[in-house]
Amino acid sequence: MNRIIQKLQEPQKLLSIYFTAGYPELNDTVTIIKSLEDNGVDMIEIGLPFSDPLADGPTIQDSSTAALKNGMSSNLLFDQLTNIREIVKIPLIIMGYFNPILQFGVEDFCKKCQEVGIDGLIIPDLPADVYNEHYRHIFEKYGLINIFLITPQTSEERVKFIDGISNGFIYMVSSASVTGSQSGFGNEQEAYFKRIHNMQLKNPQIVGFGIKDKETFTQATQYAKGAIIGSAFIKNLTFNGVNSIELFTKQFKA
Amino acid sequence: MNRIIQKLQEPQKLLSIYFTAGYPELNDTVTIIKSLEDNGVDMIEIGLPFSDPLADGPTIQDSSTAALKNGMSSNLLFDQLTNIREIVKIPLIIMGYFNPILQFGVEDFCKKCQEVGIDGLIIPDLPADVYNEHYRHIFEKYGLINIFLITPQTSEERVKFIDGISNGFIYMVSSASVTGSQSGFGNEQEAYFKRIHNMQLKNPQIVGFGIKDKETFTQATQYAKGAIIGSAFIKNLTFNGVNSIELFTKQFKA
Amino acid sequence: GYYGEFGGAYIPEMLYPNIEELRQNYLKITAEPSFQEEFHALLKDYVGRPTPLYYAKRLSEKFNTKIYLKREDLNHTGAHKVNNTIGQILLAQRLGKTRIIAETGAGQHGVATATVCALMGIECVVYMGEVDIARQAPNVARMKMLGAKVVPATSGSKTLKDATNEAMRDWINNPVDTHYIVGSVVGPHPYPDMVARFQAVVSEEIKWQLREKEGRSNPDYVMACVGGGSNAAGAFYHYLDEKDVKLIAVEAAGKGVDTGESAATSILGKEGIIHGSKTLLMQTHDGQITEPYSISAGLDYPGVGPMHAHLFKTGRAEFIAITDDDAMTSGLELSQLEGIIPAIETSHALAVFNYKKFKPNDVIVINLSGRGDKDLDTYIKYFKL
Amino acid sequence: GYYGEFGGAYIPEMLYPNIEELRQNYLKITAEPSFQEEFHALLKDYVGRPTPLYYAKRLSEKFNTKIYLKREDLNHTGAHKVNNTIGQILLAQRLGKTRIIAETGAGQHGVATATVCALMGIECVVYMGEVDIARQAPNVARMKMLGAKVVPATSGSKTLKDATNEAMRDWINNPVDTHYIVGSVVGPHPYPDMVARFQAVVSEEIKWQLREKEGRSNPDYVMACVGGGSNAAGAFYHYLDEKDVKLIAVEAAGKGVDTGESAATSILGKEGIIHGSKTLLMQTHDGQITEPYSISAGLDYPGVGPMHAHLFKTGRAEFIAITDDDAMTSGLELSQLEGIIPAIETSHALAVFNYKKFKPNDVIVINLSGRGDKDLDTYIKYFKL
Repeated sequence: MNRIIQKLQEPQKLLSIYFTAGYPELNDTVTIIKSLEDNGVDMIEIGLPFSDPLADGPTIQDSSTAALKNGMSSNLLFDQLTNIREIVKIPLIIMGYFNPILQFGVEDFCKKCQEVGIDGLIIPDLPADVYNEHYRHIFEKYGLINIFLITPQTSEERVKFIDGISNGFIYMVSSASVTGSQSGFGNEQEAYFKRIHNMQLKNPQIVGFGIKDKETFTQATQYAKGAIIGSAFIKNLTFNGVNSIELFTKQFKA
Repeated sequence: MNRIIQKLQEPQKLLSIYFTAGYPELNDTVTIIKSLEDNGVDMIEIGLPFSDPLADGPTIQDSSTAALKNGMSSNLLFDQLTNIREIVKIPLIIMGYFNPILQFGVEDFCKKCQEVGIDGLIIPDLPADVYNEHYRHIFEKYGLINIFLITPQTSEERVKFIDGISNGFIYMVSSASVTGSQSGFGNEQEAYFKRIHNMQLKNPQIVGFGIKDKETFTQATQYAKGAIIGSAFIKNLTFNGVNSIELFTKQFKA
Repeated sequence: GYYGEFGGAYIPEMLYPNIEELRQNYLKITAEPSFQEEFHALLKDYVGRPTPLYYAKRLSEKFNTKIYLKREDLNHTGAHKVNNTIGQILLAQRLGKTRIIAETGAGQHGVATATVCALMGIECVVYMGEVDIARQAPNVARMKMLGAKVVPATSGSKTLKDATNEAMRDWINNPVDTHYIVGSVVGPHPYPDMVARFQAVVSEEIKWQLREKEGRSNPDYVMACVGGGSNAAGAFYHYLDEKDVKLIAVEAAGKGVDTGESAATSILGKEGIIHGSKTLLMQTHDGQITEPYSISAGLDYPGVGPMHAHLFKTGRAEFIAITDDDAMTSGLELSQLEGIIPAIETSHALAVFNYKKFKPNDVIVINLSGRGDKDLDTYIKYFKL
Repeated sequence: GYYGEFGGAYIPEMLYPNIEELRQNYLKITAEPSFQEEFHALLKDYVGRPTPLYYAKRLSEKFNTKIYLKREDLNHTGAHKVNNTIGQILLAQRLGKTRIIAETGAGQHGVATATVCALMGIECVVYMGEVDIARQAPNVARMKMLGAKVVPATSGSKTLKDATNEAMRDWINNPVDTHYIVGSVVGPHPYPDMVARFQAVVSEEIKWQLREKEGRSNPDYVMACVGGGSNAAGAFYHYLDEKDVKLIAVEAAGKGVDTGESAATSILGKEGIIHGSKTLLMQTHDGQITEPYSISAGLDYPGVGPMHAHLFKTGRAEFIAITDDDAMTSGLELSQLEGIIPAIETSHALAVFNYKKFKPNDVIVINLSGRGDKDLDTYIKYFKL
């Protein structure tokens, strides 16, 4: 069974962390993944950096730019992850834009993911419809779960469509925004979380965008299965380095 | 009899000098006039400075600008000339643009000229036709001779017209140019001088523009009654001062 | 050659043959069918005429009246000036001229002249005051791109007046092969009449355009800024004898009519001679021509065309003087209400709405004589954008 | 939403509602008679259309063929860009949007957007790379005069690509009240199709104008420069299915196609996704989008519209790459032969005459996409004028 599906069956609210591969240093990838697992994180999104990450705010953009400058590439990432499953057990997801994957070859990319033990993909600019029509069979062939986003503006009809083609969890974007733009959640977000919760979708939801501390994590997971922390984690890496991961993650487990 | 007409009856080729009133110093006017007469000059054009002397080259323009800056004006010039006829006998002509004269009042201006002993006027931008129609009677009332210009481009018909309304001499512009632009006379000028000479006009011609030394003076007066020196004289004043007039005029009398 | 007591040709004899050649030929040549055909073909295919008559909805709402803008800013080179240079270059060709000279202040006429000279492959020399060359660098660059020679006028105040003197001196020195393309309705006859006729296409178009839009060819008001006066001459031309059309000429008050830094020639000027024409001009008691001031390099001319002097004297046109500050504010206002950045010259005409009340049903046509791209530096500095 | 294999809408889910709203409404709204009426009235009275189709006599003589210039430089704001912004602002109004965003490179699209926003009284934010803001100061000033807010894009190379990313991020953050006016035939469907339809007025006019002049509406060639490709899309549009009309798309070779400093996307690009569209784009082996180079700020875009990718792939259009040097020389040549200073973008198209031989009776229409005033600094420095 896919590790993501296994993980989603565990009772606790899931803490998921995003980081950009190749940042702060080119070869931090394995160290960060290991440290996140050691500190009780439930799931990891490994960001494949892209030159033009248009759904991301400045923090993740800057980390992507730095990672590319450091020399990160799809091939190098797979090299770094070659033996990752010998030391890490939690679900690993690659999050990246579609063009680098397209250039790698979608099937080759998926095959590589399976080989190194990646469990799923988040490709923000691969629309659900295009995926469903052209790429779903490839993902399924290699046992990969593709994860789709929904936002407060996503219509009920489309949420249902996305739920229908999803087979892991739904990435619930907390508000209309790029990554890293929010400062806490208000009534609007709560209403949205509740609305989606009440739709009783077949896939659980994990909230992303705007989670930066224990408070927002708790708010986000009141109705959802878990939450993803991205920009806040990258900021912490930037200012406090790889060794601070323990301290950063501890706050969410308290 | 008007002094200009008297002078024109003398046998010699006439040396006429132009200077700008108020230049180099505001009160040089009388000094310069006296000195020119003392040094054998036959006739003097006193330039009434104007802000926009569009028929003049840089030398006379600059002297006009300086003179205005020094404070020269129509009234002041007449003041300076009040007793000029007590010390000077040769013909005196005021050369100026039409606008200052118009502002003074054409009749007032002519009356003043008569009072101080001016014999004639050269107003480059008062066309012969307009003069003939509107102002001739005023000039004649005050015994002033108005002097018109002809150029190499002036048609034979128009030369005759101008000769017809003139009653002193014709100012023969040596070439199509503003003042001070020529460097010696060529075949073209000689042909022109000759052509006009052969027309046997009732008024003698005095050549202006481009006369700067003995050689050009001789060339200019081969067929004409005399010549006017302007820019070359101003330049001499600028570099050598009022005291150099004797030396400057001597070359033409050699 | 006269408008009432104004006009004429007060020129040195050295210019007589040139002016006389023009005077004798301009009506004959411009009436020839081949001239008319070529002139109108170029206005259409090259200049981009007819220029629109645009109903300025938001501006009209703001001042509760009906305002149309005649869009001379959309002409090739960005102002009405080119209507005249097209006409004169065709005339010059037919007179066998092989060299063109022109004066320019802000550079619009210089660019329009350099443009038609490039179009016809004729040598072009533009005189421009040294001061103006420094402050109108983009237009100097345009002229050079177009292959024209830009000669600095270094005499006097080194601005438009002096550039005009220099151009006249050049013409005196080159009487046979050279045509002088005067840029406004100034100078000796036949220039004021000739330039006005070439610019008359503006009001010719307004007539049929307004009929299309309002069902009548006569507006209640035609309004235009006046420096030398060519854009106003064009906008007024076909309305001069239409008594129901009120004409408003807007001059530059500079820092205020009474401050000594102004270009409101009709109010501050007296009759006199400037650049060969009897007209109103700003001068000292003694008849020396004075330097006008306006923030607009296109309006700081000490004289005004003789047609306008006559319109002023007879009361046929109302003359209004607008300060720098009012003009700048109205220029910004038009930019933000209608998306049109006007030349600062035109901005003076727009400012009249702050001082003169119009009725809701009044139809007012403003000649939007040029675009403001050339004035961006001035706008930016003024508003600290 | 596809041109052959190119096009589509590869957008994050956050943009799905906006794009979907557009997709469902753009054909319906733009087909409404009231839309068509207002669109065409503004093109006529405000923009100044039709723009002339000008027979360039001296240029034709030089290259011994028949060259017509479609004068998009005479549009209000100085380029073809405004055709599209007029269309999109009317669409945005009908969709109830109260805020407009746009990206801009050289600033022409930013100015055209700021202009229509001022015209309609709608808030306007323009994203522009920090580097472009510094080198295109006059257009920044124009936008500010027009009341727009210019926001620097400080990520990546700080040029057009990054400004586009920032505009998309803004749209993600403001999905309900904001319309994004994309400036070229790029981006997710329906933008390429929508922008091409608004620009199609260019070839619509060429057809009847050429019939007036040559007795036939189809030229032998239509030629246009291609950055994103909107001016070429407009010029090609009504000729796409006319097999007797050869289409030539001219790209910027920069310092040379093989120098690593080029923007010749069709030659150097590979299939991929940029700004939501599958098309040809310049990228690393690894799929990172690379920075193109051209002396023209309007052509240095790493992608090309999907329509053009399709025209290239199918061979329907011939693609020619022209270097900086050749373009600059041809820009100066047009200035001095025809009195028209072209935008450097257009100069690339003009340079084709030095490489491709045409027959004396060939009729060639070049889309003169914009005026060169914005490029004066570059021309001046290049030619040391």
